[in-house]
Amino acid sequence: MRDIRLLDRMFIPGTLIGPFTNANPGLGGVCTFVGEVRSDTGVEALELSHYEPLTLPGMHELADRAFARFTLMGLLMVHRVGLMRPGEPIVCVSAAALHRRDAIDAVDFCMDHLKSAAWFWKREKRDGQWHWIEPREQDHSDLARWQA
Amino acid sequence: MRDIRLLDRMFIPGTLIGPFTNANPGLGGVCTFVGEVRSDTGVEALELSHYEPLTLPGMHELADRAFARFTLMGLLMVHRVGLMRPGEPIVCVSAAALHRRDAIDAVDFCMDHLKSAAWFWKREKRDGQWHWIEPREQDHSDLARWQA
Amino acid sequence: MATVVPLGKLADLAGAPSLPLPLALSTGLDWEGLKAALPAALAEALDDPRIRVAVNGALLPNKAKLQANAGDEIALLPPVSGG
Amino acid sequence: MATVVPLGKLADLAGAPSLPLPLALSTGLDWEGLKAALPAALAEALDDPRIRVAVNGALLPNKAKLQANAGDEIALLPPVSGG
Repeated sequence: MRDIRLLDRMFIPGTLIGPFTNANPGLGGVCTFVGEVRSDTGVEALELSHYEPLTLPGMHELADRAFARFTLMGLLMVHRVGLMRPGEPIVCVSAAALHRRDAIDAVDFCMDHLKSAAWFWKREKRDGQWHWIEPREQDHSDLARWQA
Repeated sequence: MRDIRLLDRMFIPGTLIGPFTNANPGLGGVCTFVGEVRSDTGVEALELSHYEPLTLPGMHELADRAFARFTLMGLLMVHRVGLMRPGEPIVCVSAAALHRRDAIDAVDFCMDHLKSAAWFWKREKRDGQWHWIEPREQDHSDLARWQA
Repeated sequence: MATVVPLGKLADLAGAPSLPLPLALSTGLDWEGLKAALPAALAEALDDPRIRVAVNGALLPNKAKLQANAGDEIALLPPVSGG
Repeated sequence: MATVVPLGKLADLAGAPSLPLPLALSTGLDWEGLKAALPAALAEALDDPRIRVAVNGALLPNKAKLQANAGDEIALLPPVSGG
């Protein structure tokens, strides 16, 4: 069961994870990560832009790599684009597998790649002003973990 | 927000995770692992026994260690005991944090310890016969990852 | 009287989830005394170094130095097999 | 005509999410020609080696070897800043 989506409006992760779990009967474990817009001081809104011809195909390639690298039964990868408010979910990745190590590592792998190698650009609004977010060093070192 | 429980009857992880997420406002990410009884060939039922004076205190100590080791806002750790059927959830661990690495690693850490260092004994019924499950070598090597 | 609680597969060897152990209030019980008072199959299994013992919920660092008294609960804990 | 799509903060430098680029059907467009046709602030930013270029959704291995034609969509892709 493979479900890869870009969404341009608010979503509720629980409404995706229940059906995803049920769609993988016989699983041993499901790992799920949900990222939300943090309520950092002064942040009023966050905007994620993407480039359609690259972003969704890039997510599908990432899913292909996760299926090749881990023994998975299913993978759900949902990413918001557009304008978001603090507390809203940005990303939800869920992996179902017979064994927990595959499920947890697949989520970790997909999140590291979505954060630093997927075609998204992020800006945040503080005190009425928009600021582009630069890539973080931490994101690159997270990614390097998978290049062994 | 810290919620550690042993449950002796069927539970629905989604009913725990939603309130847990809401109880940690301002979070950046929530990672959740749910383990279920696998539908392996011939397995009719699984029984988890525990020793009350050690098991729940041991889970609280594990939570203390997770809070000491990772920067967490909240930790949910729920474990079934008693008789379970294939497809039923056995364990649900959810960690909320400002940053995804803490949330994912805390879940990984708690699961490795629950699988190989917590006071649970497991047996399964195949073809009408109960068999005790021995510890797996994999579980011990998983645990060794955290001893650096 | 003390109570012995054999966990996991040790409960099968004991034949029960809990064994009452007649024990006078005045005399304690040591490791050899405990084994002598248990069913043979269970007593034999207990020397496996992976088996831990707890008295009243406190794990013993060295089970061979067990000292139990009347009223105590002695738990026999085989290797865990996880969640 | 070709279309230039500047992403992320390059859209701010371009002043628009999409720039039409007059281009005769018969003549192609190379990297220097593209920069000459863009607003100066955007053109200057493009030499940053971290900026990638895609033509019709295909990433160029080497943007300096760009060859675009009328009808093409040229995307200018700064470093991503994640999900």
